[in-house]
Amino acid sequence: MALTLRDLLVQGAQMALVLIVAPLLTGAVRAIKAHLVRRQGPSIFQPYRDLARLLRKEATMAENASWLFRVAPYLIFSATWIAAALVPTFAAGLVFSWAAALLAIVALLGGARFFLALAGMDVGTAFGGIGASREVMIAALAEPALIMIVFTLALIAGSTQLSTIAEFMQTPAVGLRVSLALALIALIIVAIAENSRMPIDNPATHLELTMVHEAMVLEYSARHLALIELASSLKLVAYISLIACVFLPWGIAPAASGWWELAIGAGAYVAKFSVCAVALAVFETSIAKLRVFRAPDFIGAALMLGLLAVLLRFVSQGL
Amino acid sequence: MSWPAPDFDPVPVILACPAVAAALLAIIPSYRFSAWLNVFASLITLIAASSLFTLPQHAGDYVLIDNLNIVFIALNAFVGFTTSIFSASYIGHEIEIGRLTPAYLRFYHALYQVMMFGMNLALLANNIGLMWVAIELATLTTVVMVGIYRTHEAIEAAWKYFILGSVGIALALFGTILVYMAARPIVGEGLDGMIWTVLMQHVAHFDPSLLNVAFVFLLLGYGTKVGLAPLHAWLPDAHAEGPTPISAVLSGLLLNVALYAVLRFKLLLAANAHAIAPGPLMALLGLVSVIFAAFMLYRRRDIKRFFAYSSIEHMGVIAFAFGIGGLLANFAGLLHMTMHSLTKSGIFYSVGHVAQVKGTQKIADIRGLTETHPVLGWTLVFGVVAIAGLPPTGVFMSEILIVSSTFARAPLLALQLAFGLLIAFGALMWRLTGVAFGEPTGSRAPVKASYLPMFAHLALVFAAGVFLPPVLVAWFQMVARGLG
Amino acid sequence: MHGASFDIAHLLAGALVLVSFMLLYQDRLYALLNVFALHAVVLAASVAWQAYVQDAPHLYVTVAIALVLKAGIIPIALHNMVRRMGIHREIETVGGIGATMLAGMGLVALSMMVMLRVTAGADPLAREDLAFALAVILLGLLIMVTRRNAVSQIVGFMSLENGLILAAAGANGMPLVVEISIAFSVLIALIVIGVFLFRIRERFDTVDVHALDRFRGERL
Amino acid sequence: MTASPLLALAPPPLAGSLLAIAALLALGPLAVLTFRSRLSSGLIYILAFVASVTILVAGATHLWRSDSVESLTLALGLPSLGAHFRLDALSAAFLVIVDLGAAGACIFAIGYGRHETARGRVLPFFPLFLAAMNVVVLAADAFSFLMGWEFMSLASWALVMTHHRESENARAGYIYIVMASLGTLALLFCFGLLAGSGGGYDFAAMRAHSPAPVAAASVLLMALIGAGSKAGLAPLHAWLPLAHPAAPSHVSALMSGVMTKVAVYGFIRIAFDLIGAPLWWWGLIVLLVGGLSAVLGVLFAMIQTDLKRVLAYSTIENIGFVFVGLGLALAFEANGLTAAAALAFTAAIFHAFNHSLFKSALFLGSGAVLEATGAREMDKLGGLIHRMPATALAFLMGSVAISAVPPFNGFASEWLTLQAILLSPQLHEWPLKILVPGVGAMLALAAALAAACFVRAYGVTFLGRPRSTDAADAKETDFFSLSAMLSLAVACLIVGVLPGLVMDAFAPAAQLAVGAHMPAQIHDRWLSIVPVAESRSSYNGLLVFAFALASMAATVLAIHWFASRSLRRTPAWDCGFPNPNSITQYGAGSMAQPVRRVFADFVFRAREQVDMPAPGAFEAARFRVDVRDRLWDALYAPIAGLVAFVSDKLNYLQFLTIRRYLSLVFASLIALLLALALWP
Repeated sequence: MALTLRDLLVQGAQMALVLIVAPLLTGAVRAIKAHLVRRQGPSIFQPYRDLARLLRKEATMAENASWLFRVAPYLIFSATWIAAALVPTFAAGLVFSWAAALLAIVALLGGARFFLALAGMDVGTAFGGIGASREVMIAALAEPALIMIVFTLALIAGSTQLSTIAEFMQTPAVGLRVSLALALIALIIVAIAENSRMPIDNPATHLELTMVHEAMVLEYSARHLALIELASSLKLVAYISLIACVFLPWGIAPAASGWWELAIGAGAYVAKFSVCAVALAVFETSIAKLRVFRAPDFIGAALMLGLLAVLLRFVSQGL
Repeated sequence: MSWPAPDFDPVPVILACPAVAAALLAIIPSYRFSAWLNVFASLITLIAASSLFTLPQHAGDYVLIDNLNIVFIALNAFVGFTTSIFSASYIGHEIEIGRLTPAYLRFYHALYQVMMFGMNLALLANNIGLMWVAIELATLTTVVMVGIYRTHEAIEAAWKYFILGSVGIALALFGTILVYMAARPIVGEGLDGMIWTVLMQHVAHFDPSLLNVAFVFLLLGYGTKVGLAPLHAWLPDAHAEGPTPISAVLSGLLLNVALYAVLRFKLLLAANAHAIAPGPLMALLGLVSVIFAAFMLYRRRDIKRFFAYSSIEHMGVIAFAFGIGGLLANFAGLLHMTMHSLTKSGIFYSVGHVAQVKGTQKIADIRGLTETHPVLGWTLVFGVVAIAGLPPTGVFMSEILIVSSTFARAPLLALQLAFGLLIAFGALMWRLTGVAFGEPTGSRAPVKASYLPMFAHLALVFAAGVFLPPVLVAWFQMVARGLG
Repeated sequence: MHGASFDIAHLLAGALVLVSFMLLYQDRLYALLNVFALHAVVLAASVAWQAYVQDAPHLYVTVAIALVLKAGIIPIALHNMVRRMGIHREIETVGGIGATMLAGMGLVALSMMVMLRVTAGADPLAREDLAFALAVILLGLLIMVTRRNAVSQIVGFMSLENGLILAAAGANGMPLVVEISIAFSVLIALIVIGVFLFRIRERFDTVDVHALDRFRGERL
Repeated sequence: MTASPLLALAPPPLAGSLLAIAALLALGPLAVLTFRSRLSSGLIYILAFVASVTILVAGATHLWRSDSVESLTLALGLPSLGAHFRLDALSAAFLVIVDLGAAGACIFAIGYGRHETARGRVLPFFPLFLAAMNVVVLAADAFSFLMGWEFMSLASWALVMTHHRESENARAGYIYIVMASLGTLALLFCFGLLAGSGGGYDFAAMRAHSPAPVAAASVLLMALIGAGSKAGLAPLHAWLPLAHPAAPSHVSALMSGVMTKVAVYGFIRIAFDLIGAPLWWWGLIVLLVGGLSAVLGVLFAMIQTDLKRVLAYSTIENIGFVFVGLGLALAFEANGLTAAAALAFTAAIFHAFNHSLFKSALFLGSGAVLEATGAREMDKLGGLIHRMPATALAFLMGSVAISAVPPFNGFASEWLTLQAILLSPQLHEWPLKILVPGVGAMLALAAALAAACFVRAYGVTFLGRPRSTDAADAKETDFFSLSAMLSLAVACLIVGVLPGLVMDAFAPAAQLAVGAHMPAQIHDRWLSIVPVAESRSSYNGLLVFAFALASMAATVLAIHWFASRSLRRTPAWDCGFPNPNSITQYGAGSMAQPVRRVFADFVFRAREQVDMPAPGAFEAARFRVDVRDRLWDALYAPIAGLVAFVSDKLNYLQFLTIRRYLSLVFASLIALLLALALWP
């Protein structure tokens, strides 16, 4: 595979795209949620304004914060960004997709979380610890579930390369499969859990004892907070892209396709994106938050579903 | 060895030297001088014994020299010599602290030489009656020496030893008579019926049933001396209550001598096609001893009694190996016997000094030895590690050989043996942990120990674990082949 | 060996077994000692007969030892001891006299079974003799094991030893018989002396009455 | 490959290694003689370092040149057998693993060892321990192998007993040595079976003769018990979390990072090399045990409060990973899927290599912390990132690597293991089909929990505020210790970035073990690793690293150009209620609480007890957690109880009267006579 200008452009566009749409997604979901509860919410562009405001501000940092506390936002942001950039959004055959198959994307997100949790513990406050301990507990269940989903996909498509999977998903060879359905449900649960959405966590709350993600980032301010907020938006984008790419693969431009197909892909992506945003908002408004220690049951269900999906695949492939 | 003239016959020296020394020592009242004389006599015996290797095999009416007993005699003389050195310093210390008075010790060295004489005689004897007499002589001498402290416990131990030993004596004698009875119709009346080499020639025609009964009695009779369970009862107390040099000699030598007797009769029986196979019986007793002693080790509170049980275990291993038989197992059994003698007497040397410096034999009262007395402590650690069968020691080698050679033939037996060894290992290391490590207790006074015997023994054990000289290997293999 | 001598030897050996049973039956110390003296006498007779039959005069030494020491000195000494040390006159048994008698029967049967398997080709005298000797030895051990008094245990050991002497004397031409019997006599003497010396009143196990309550060895 | 002239000059690797081993052995006595001198420590460690590097170079040379097998027989050890030594690709690979860790530990110890209070208890045994491990790897006959193996246990036992005054350590040493002995006996039986009745105890003879199926299965089980107990496989792991932390830290690093690899080597040597063709269900057993170890190990690591014990339990997890790889390799090999077997095998050995790097780094880091603060309890630590920045950095890199975060090496090998699992639908046997996904889930769970575990370990130890004055006054450790830790940490990164190189280096070992090796990775584009085919999966650590660096740089630049650069230090916000007391932080126990709760009943049987005083009462509320190890309760405690019971019962036999003893003799006599009488 030679590097062509087109491939590089597509990859670059993808990187830029995810970065740009990330706050939009957050804003959109908030706006739709506000609308659903008959509230006049902020504009869907509010997150951009927030980010700009945060970036302008002077950063404050706890006196005993270490270098890790300062470095972590950059690490978290770049890891998440890479991960999001490697999930095909509008075009398959991303030039660097072979650098990191799906498992690596999962791991990159895991790495981001690793540093986020560490950053939460750095200042030495009770809240940071609460957030970190709960985050790692949730992740410890969500990540294996995600890996099980990856297994399912990999077994169906014969690859852990997302581009390959996406292309395969568009072929009739896929058919309707129970394991795919199970994997989809599991993936949605994982996505909810990993992005600290309802019912695991409430992204809008600072109600102290129930928060997870917000508790970890409590000490961050200004540009650091901006990076972390952006990173979590990116993560949501990555998950939605993942769901879209695997389960709604239609319209994704195949590798080495023309500009026209790319445009179709972009259009399809926007459509899928919107659908997902609406769905997420509807889901979140229609559900109550779980107690923290009920969350493992919820995520555990995803793990079980994922395992079941893999088992079905393992068994049926031998037939 | 080149220095002895070819026509020099060491046998009379081996026998006469201890006897003469015993007589001399009996009339010398000075303790110090007699200790040195004792060492000297043992050295002469050792030199004479080591020149045996140059001698051709020969068998007379009373004396036999073959490959088998040379090994035993050499080992006997060596450990007898090193123990005499140890004994000099040990007893010296006991007199210093007044635990023993010269009056008690009046005949100690004479008895020591009598015992050596008895053992050498038993090993050299070609006459099974003579062998019996010699072993009894050695046993009775040790009975007296076990009781030398004249404490209540010591006397009780000696008494127990005496009574159980006497019954053993009786059983062994009956077995000897039975062998003679079996031989009489074939080899005729008189001395011939008791000469081992003659018996060996004709044993194929002996009445097998009679031989069977004889072996049962001999096995139990001499087995009592070997300390095989369930005939072992005298052994732990005798080791624990007697002076430590005697414990060392008991474990290192007397048990071997008794085992030697059992071996001789095993050979006899094995040569008769119709008699029961003696091997399985020995292996059975050996196995029972290993497992029994292994469990017994856990509840011991007296350090010398503890190692006495370990001796039971190892005698069990050796009996097991010889019982299994075959070139490899016999070789391993011989090796194990040698290694056990060296290691166990080495351990007793250090335990003796430990008990002296700490003023107690209670395991619970001896702690952190490597801290308070590093040299003594680490020597003990090395000894226990060796006796537990860890590398790089000869015991490791022989145990591996025994287990693996058994395994090739009787896997289940090997498993049981390994089980026993593991249980014993657990006990040994547990006690070692307590004694050698942990917060130190007791006296930190420097110890006037004679390290030489310990170091010599343990160095040999170590060297054997790494490299066995081909000469020795060849010799052992020759013996092992002879043991069938 | 002709029929009559064989029968007499047989008779005497059988008598020894019978006396062993009598030893087993006793429940009084003095009676036990008396019966033991009888045991030694029967042994002496048996050995004397062997000496005569085998034409082995050295065996008369053994006879003499048996008569003088075992039938005379030792029982008398033990009598004295019992009286002087105030030992209970009754013999404590394990499992009762009846049971031990039964066990004794079993032992005799066992020794017969073991010895009669010896091929008929072997010397019949030796064979029968050995069977009886084995029975005596086993009965002696049984006495040692089932009697609690030191004195009766000594008696058991001595009767065991008598069985050995019987076997040794019956073994034609066996060397060292006399030496062995002397050695054993010394052994027994040592045991008796030991009992005196260590004031063993009741059992072999405790060498001093004052020590009954003290811990022994391991027991803490 | 072209051998450079320098390499050509070197002595043959095997002979060179043996000489170096001999030198190490000689260092033991030397240390005994000199340990009182202040210079001794440095000298011994430097010499040990030189010897380790020599062996390392020898192993690497062998691998690099793809040398043919070298053999050597010395007239030592068992007389009829001699001591056989052999250097093949497998040994060479493990020589590299062993001596890389050893070299790191030696450098660390040059500094660390200066503070050792009981030099005389460490110095003599340390080189012996190194020598023994190398002997095991090079041994080519059962006796030398077992001798090295047991000597390795012995030497490490002595090291565990260094600080013997603490009763915990003594207990740890005891359990360790007994378990080690059990393992050795199991291996002895294993070799006994392999040797067969012919009794060929050199490996060549064992290879030549393949055992019958039942015997072969027993061999495998015995090897699993023998090597597994040393490696720390559940349920034979009980000794490991006790013993590894008890030793001085550089020794802990060796035991955890290196000695467990020697155990892995032992298993590989037996199960892949000596035993012959595997059966499919062997893989099943190994997989199950491996998966179980991975999950249990990390779960217990998660709830430990002692830093070194966390690391020790985490070793169990990683060994589980390695064994899953090996189990897969066995299963693939039995199914004739050699390429897949090679993948799984490479994954296993690669993970073993990686684990030796990061676990050594982590244990050394914990040693530095222990040295600086005197505490292993995480609840006495905290905030060390300020006081010991370099140690903190090294430990962070190690934690990241062990948590399988790309681009570090832990991720590469775990990724490879998961790839191997993805190939397993090709297996034919149903039980495997059903089990493998389950094991995959276990691995995934273990990996995720490992990340959680190290967030906790690092966060509590290095971040936050100090929980004790010792932690507050800690000093950065010395130059040698730092360089050892940092080199290992950097090695983790390099290997993670260039995994292909290492995998290629291990290819000959895979060829030897499973008869195939992975396609050479070195030729792949931009040094990515492609286990099967690019369309299937690939990973490029270099690119991920470059990406991460580039995007981070871009972000930093962008932020600094466009955003405010000012920074103000203020008190912590903490939702407006900051509490200066450092115990208000989350500690080791509280960090573990969520996970503990999730797995409370199932694994830990954790009982939480809260004593809340009545309103108005003045006593403090109490919270107590009681965690039990079910395996210990189910397996070890009963055995210990049984031994105690039997010894108690038998002990009556020590106090019988003479009459009763005589009865024993009498009974034996009667029994034997009866047997004779009834003999047909």
